[in-house]
Amino acid sequence: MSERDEAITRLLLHREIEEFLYREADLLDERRYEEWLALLTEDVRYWMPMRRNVKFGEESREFTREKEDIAWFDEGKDTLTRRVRQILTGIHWAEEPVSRISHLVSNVELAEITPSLAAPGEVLVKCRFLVYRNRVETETDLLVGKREDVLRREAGGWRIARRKIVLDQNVLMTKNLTFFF
Amino acid sequence: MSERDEAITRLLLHREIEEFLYREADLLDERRYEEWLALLTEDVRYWMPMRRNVKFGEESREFTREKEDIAWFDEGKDTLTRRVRQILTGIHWAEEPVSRISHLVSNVELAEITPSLAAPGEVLVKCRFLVYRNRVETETDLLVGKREDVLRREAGGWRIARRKIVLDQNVLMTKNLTFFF
Amino acid sequence: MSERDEAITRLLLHREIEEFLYREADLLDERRYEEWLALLTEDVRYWMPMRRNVKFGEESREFTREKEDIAWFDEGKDTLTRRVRQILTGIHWAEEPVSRISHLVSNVELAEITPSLAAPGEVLVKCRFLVYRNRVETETDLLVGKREDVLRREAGGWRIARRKIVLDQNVLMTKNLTFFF
Amino acid sequence: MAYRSGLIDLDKGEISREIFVDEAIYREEQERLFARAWLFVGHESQVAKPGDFAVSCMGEESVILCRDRVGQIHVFLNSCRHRGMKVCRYDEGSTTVFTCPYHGWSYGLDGKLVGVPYFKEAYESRLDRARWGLVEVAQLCCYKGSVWANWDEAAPAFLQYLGEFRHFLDLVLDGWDGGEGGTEILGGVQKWLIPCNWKFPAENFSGDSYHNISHRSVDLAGIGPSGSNRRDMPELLAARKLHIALPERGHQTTSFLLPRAAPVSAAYQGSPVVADYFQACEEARRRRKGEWGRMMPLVGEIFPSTAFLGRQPRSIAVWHPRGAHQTEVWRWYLVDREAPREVKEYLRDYYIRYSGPAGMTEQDDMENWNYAHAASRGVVARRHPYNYEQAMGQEVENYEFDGFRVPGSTLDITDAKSSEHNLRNFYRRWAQFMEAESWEALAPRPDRAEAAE
Amino acid sequence: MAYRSGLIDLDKGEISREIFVDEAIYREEQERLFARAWLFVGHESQVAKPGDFAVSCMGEESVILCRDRVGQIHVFLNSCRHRGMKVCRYDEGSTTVFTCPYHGWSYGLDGKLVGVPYFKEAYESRLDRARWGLVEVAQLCCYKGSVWANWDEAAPAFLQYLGEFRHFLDLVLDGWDGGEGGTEILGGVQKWLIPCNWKFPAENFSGDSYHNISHRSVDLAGIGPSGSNRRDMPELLAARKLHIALPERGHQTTSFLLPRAAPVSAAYQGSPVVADYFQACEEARRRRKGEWGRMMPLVGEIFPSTAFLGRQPRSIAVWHPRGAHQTEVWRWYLVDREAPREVKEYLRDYYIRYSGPAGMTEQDDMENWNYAHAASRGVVARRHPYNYEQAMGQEVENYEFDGFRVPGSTLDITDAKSSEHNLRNFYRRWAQFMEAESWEALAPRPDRAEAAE
Amino acid sequence: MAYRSGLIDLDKGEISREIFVDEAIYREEQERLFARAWLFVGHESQVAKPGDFAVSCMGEESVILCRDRVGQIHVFLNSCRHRGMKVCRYDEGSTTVFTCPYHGWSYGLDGKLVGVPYFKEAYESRLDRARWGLVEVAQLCCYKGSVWANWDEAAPAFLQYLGEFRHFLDLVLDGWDGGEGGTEILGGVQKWLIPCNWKFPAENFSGDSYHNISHRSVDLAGIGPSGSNRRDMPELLAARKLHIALPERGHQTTSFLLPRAAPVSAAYQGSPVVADYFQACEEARRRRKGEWGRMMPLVGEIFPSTAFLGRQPRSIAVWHPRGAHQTEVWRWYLVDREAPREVKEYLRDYYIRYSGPAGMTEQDDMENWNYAHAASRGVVARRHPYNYEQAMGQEVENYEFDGFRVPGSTLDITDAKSSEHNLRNFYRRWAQFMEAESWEALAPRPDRAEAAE
Ligand code: FES
Ligand code: FES
Ligand code: FES
Ligand SMILES: [Fe+3]
Ligand SMILES: [Fe+3]
Ligand SMILES: [Fe+3]
Repeated sequence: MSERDEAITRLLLHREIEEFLYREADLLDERRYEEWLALLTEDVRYWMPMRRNVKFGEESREFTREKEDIAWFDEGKDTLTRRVRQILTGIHWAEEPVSRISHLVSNVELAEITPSLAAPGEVLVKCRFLVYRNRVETETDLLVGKREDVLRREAGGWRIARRKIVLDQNVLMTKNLTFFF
Repeated sequence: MSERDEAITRLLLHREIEEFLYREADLLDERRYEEWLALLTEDVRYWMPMRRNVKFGEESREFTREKEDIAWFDEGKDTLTRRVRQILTGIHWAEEPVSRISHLVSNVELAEITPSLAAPGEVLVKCRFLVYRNRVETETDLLVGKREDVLRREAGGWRIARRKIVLDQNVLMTKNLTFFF
Repeated sequence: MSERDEAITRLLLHREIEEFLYREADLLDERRYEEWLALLTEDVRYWMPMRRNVKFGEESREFTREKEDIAWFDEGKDTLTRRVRQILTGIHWAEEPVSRISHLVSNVELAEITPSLAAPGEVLVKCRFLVYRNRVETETDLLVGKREDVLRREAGGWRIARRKIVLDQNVLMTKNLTFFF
Repeated sequence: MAYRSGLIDLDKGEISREIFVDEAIYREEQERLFARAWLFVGHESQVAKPGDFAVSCMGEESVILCRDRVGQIHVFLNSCRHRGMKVCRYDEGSTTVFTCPYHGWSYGLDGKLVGVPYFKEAYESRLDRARWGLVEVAQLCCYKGSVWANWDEAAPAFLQYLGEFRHFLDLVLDGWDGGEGGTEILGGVQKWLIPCNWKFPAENFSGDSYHNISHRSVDLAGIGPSGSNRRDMPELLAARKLHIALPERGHQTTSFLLPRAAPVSAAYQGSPVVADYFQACEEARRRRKGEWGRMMPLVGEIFPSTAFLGRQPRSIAVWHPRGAHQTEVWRWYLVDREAPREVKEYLRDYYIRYSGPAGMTEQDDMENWNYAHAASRGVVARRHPYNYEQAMGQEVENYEFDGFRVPGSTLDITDAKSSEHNLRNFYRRWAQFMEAESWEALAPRPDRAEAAE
Repeated sequence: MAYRSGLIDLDKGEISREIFVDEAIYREEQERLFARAWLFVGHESQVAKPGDFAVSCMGEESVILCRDRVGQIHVFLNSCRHRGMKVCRYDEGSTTVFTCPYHGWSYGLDGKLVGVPYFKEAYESRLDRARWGLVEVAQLCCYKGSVWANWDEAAPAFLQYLGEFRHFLDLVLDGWDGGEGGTEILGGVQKWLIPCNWKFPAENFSGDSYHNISHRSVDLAGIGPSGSNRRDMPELLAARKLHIALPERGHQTTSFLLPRAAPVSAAYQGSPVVADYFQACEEARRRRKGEWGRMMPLVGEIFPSTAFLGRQPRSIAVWHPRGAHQTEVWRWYLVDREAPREVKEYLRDYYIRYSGPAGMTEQDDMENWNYAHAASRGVVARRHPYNYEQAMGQEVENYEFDGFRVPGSTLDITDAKSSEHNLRNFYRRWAQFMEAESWEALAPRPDRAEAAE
Repeated sequence: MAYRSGLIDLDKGEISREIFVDEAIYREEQERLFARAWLFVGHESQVAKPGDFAVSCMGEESVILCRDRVGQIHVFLNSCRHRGMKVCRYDEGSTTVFTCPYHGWSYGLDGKLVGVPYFKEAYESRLDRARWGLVEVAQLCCYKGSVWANWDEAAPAFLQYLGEFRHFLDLVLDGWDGGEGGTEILGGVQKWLIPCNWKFPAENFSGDSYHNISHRSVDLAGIGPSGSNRRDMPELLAARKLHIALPERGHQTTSFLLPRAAPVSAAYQGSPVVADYFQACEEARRRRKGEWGRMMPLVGEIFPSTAFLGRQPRSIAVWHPRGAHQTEVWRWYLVDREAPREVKEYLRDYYIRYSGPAGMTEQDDMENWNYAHAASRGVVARRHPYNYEQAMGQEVENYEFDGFRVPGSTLDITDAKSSEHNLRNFYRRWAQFMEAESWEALAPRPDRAEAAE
């Protein structure tokens, strides 16, 4: 395969992944939660650690540890499904009336493609996110950070197998996290 | 046409549209309003409905109706042209001194291509926007939401035939809307 | 070269540049400053002018002049290197504890390619940036604006030869600029 | 007490900046003005059917406007009596009961506390539910579709509060053809924030006939109903332009008074249908309304915080205080209920491009209010009062023109071009409210006389 | 003084909204409550080794919790004595000295001022370093791993301050099997902001047994440890549900009291390992703790701002005031130190989905606190007190059940379903703190008696 | 009154944190300091030609600096007399008149109200335009290019206010070669916000010779003009480092005093052109200025809010109060007008990397001011005063070195390394301003004597 052809293949994959992430954002922003759940693998891990202020050189202490320490989120599909179910009851007060949310996904990069670009089975995707939430009258939240997603190709197409959310906050400046990143 | 070729065609169109939207943003942010007007079809519709807080399940009441109810914007080319003319008088105090504005356009997706990818005449494009405005000393506005544009291919290239702006706000937290989305 | 082939070449270059900028953002957000420095040419110019509120029609007075007037930044590689060195001392209090920063780069456009698309040696790239900084407990800054980068192809790949940063602020609403754009 | 007499000196025509920027005075205003005066709450058509509700505001506070099972309209404080939770967080809708999401107390559409979880078990049925219903306004008045409310039972009834200003409100609420309350509102209430004290827009709509320069850019751009300039009304050339104020009430308007034999305007040439419609209405109105058919209210303010535009864009705006330095505006747009669809659309388009945050006219007003307020906050600025001398002392009682006797105190600005008569009237009343301990002292003399009889 | 008696009327069961929204009262609270009461600061395991430190808060202020060279624990105001610089800006770490980044004064782990640049040259060695060490709390108490501090040396010792409430804290800090202080905390302290006055969560955790509707959605979604509903504890069906409050102390809890012969629960069927573990602990606890093994604290509040959940998710929360209208919550999560890894993981997962800003249960609490507070700020709303009548006067002293005599004042809500007994107890104490000039007047009568002996 | 004596105790060398964080004291400062003291407004070169204007600030308020038709410089409050609108919203420009965008009143460059729409019609020509011009400062002084203003006509003239401190200002405004006012400013005034009380930077620039640790990182990075460390001035090794303060004036500086026979420095080895230039200037200055040529002001503060750096980066900074907890800094950079382009560029580059929000040196200062302020706001923190004991009582009057008699009160820190003499001087004056009802009580004794003659 010529170098150019490979570059094109890479390009097509990049676009495919980008499109997947944008459509996912649409589902969330359009409150189509069940369709969103369908994009998650059965063994999905959805993890958002907490962050500490640490001394220069002690970066290892910055994040709470996965499956060890407390986190903002550390979930599997079951809990995520229950979260969706809760919103869909229509009496989840924290989302009544529902929030107006926009997910801006940018800096999308394919960090790792396995087993190969030719036959990509899993892709590690890095991006930045900006989640804007506005509720009721003037209640407003702005959440910005990085995301690391592992997408897996399954029968139906790409699925989210893992999502690590790195929010650029220490004290969480939002009263609750009743939405997804 | 092979699947790959079609994918490439799709890719090229996507890039073409993205480029169009970015250049449009440049025109607005560089205050080249007349050039911007030239990007609008004669029959352009520029609509920004207002949003209500409604009960779960009553989403149909969320937006004010086009051509029926009051909206933030519901315009044709004539009014848009007058708005530009007003700014260009140099005595439109609300823009004197002019605002410092950046349009961040992200999550660009082609939702619909007609009549065909091979010969695209109109494209329905969805995206997210973040408009940052800063004026005078420290006056600052942040407006985030979704946009749905219908682009039409005309002699001179792509033109905006319709723009629907969905701002994620209820009470508008900006004293005035003297700029374009 | 067929029109389509050329379009594809353009596309590949665009992607290549975009990828470069995203990876650069990763280096900054991951505090890999030395690697970041390696992306700058020896003769790099890093310039961020100040902005004034001026009367309509007097746009020429809006920006402070390069190499003439005072600016927020007007640097070469030597100073940028010293800035990095300062952060790496671990006692640069303004960055102790280090800031949590995300660079969102959007609206990436190739404004100029020289000498030719076929053999690009230098590319003028325009984009929008959103820099989000969060420190200590709740200290938060949001900086939005435009960037004009000149990227030059060197042995090791693309390098930043010039960066002009246009921040959409007049009175700087951030106590210090201890990070890079 | 932060407010003190002397801040308002109407003999000299000077008013201290303190009343706009001082936070203690602002807090006093909440008690003395907004908790005692009549406030516009909304329009009956927002709650057309039993069970319909729409959230509104009175001063800083959220209220529920709703129609109960028997069709009666109510206005309640939007706060649960148990622990204060905002019981209704939707802008509008329809319901049979307001159930509080915190502990589940529920209130009927008439405000009664109808549901209390564990009423028997936990309260042993001893909670006096009659005492713990939603807080209802002391007085409510529905007038030609408009809904008004007041927290003070000692206040005079709404129509008495209006006095002769009622005629002007009629001209806003009746159809263009003079038909009794022939108006309806267009869907959607505009709500937005302005960084200035609420009295800047209030005085502006009381009849600031002086800020033409503010709107020069839109006049140049031209957005008038006939597509030419901002507003064009040829027929008014022969009319008198008046500042009409009701002393001791604080209501005032800028209106045109036509001569008996006024030509009927030929406006809206942009659209024949619209032109014909207004022409027909014009004639009908004059017939129906007789003398008052000659009166054309341009703009006006019903004390303290309700403003109207009487012509196009016909609308009602309320200035909700949001701290001394911020105001939340709500605006409702009116059209003739019976007007042809094309007319409604035509007007709607005009309203949108004229008014509100995206309105090419008001954008510049808000810019001025914003920075006039901001530049008045400093210690040195506060030493220098604003000037309200314009045409001082030129007003007359019983102004008459071509056989029409105008109520209240009038200043003819046809030749004077402008005056601050209305603004002085507004602040005179404002000062009375700030000084009066109760409505005893506030009731206008004529009314007191009336009462005495 | 902004606070005045009458705002709290417990005979009528009414409390003014002022105490939640008034900013002057808020400022008084900082002096009268947070600078005089015992506050939870952290857990010994956060500073396990000499030199370890963790930053915490007392009221509005940042403090340093650290362990000095000889292993003693200290709590210092996190502010340099020279010019106030925050000497420690890291959340945690290990050090030998705290060096101020402004001018370099450095303080030992015992707070002593050990380093002063140019001490000889510029101060001629005359600066009395002993007087200028870090400000240390007046009293400190480490109890079963938990660390408490108090700025007022006149306050009673922590255990005396707790009184008989100590038994409930024991049930939180001991292992599930009753082992003395057998708990440890999971890594990571949750910190987040809520837009409401700190007393909303404080009263909620004092034993608001009434807000079921708040959590109906999560009950429907089902996140209980056995995967069914939010919390499930079959064994409690036979138990008495009690509101237990210590008058004159302000501590209170909602707890279950099991009958002597209570079946041991068969919970956590989701995971055999976990189920077995708790079954075993259950039995051990009853053996070890005897009568108190029958007590199951669900939730409780140690006056004024420390709350705990006694079962799952077992945790301690502190409500830090951040202005009258905002609260910063810090929460620590507890598990049995000796529990098998699988149990810890199981609980951790449950804690995360239940509690905190992402907790499916607390999300709705915070929504209610937010808008209950917001809707209580206006001038009209403030005229209408909150209602705390629920089951008023139904409490008894010396409540006894199946041979167990409960301390303090108890209200059995097994049949009553709910009461506001605990809340009244909380605000009664709150009022005492606001009124008392010193601890003289605050010391509970029993303690004074004691002291007299 | 919020301020009370006792907050400043200079015998003990202690100052209460209240004066930095209390909002009522802050409001008093606006009246007592900023409305009575001399403030730096800008540089004549910003308004070189008639009609030129530049917006500036005095305290919290915006002012217009402009040059009228006859070339005279004025400073006006940037607020329309009619309704307060900010008449000039551009940072700089050139005009013949300032026209208010709200109602169109226009003011000449001399502040006179020259245009009033409908003056004849609406005001019947009765508005006393002479009384309603722009509010002009009570006193103005242009000194060697710098422009100063004062709102209080009772204040002494600027040079008298400066007293002998004038010599130090000269050294900043004259050319490096001693040429009278030989400086010009580089284009662009830096403006940025810092989250701290304005007195943190004010005391820092009064001569905080103690915060070396703050800048250790930049010293390591090395940004000095010779590329080595932050600032390097070999010739100063032989000099005396002095804290010089003018009692009763509140001005102070950290300066170097060279011996009579000081070697001329060999700095700026990085660039021959620059090195030669300074060498030449050095010699010229000593010739021209004689004894004063030996004085090298490093940093200084002219009471209350104007600071200067006397060497490189040569600049003037003003600390504008923006509430008790925020400061807006404005900074102008100076170079010799006659210097070769290469020298100007060289200095400019150095200034940019040294100063301001992107300045590698000041970044750390601002971090410290930010968190020193933040950590001083709590109720407990406020109980503990800051310490200003450093080298207390070591100052002398009439300090002399190698035949040069230094004015005011001096503390030689060459050996002491550091002192807080200047800071005490600053706060002593600050307290006088807060206490004095008028300039009567504020005029320094020497001046009063003078006046008496
Ligand atoms: S707050 Fe409404 S029921 Fe408790
Ligand atoms: S502030 Fe800590 S040493 Fe000065
Ligand atoms: S405010 Fe300036 S003219 Fe009215
Ligand atoms: Fe207007
Ligand atoms: Fe709860
Ligand atoms: Fe410094």
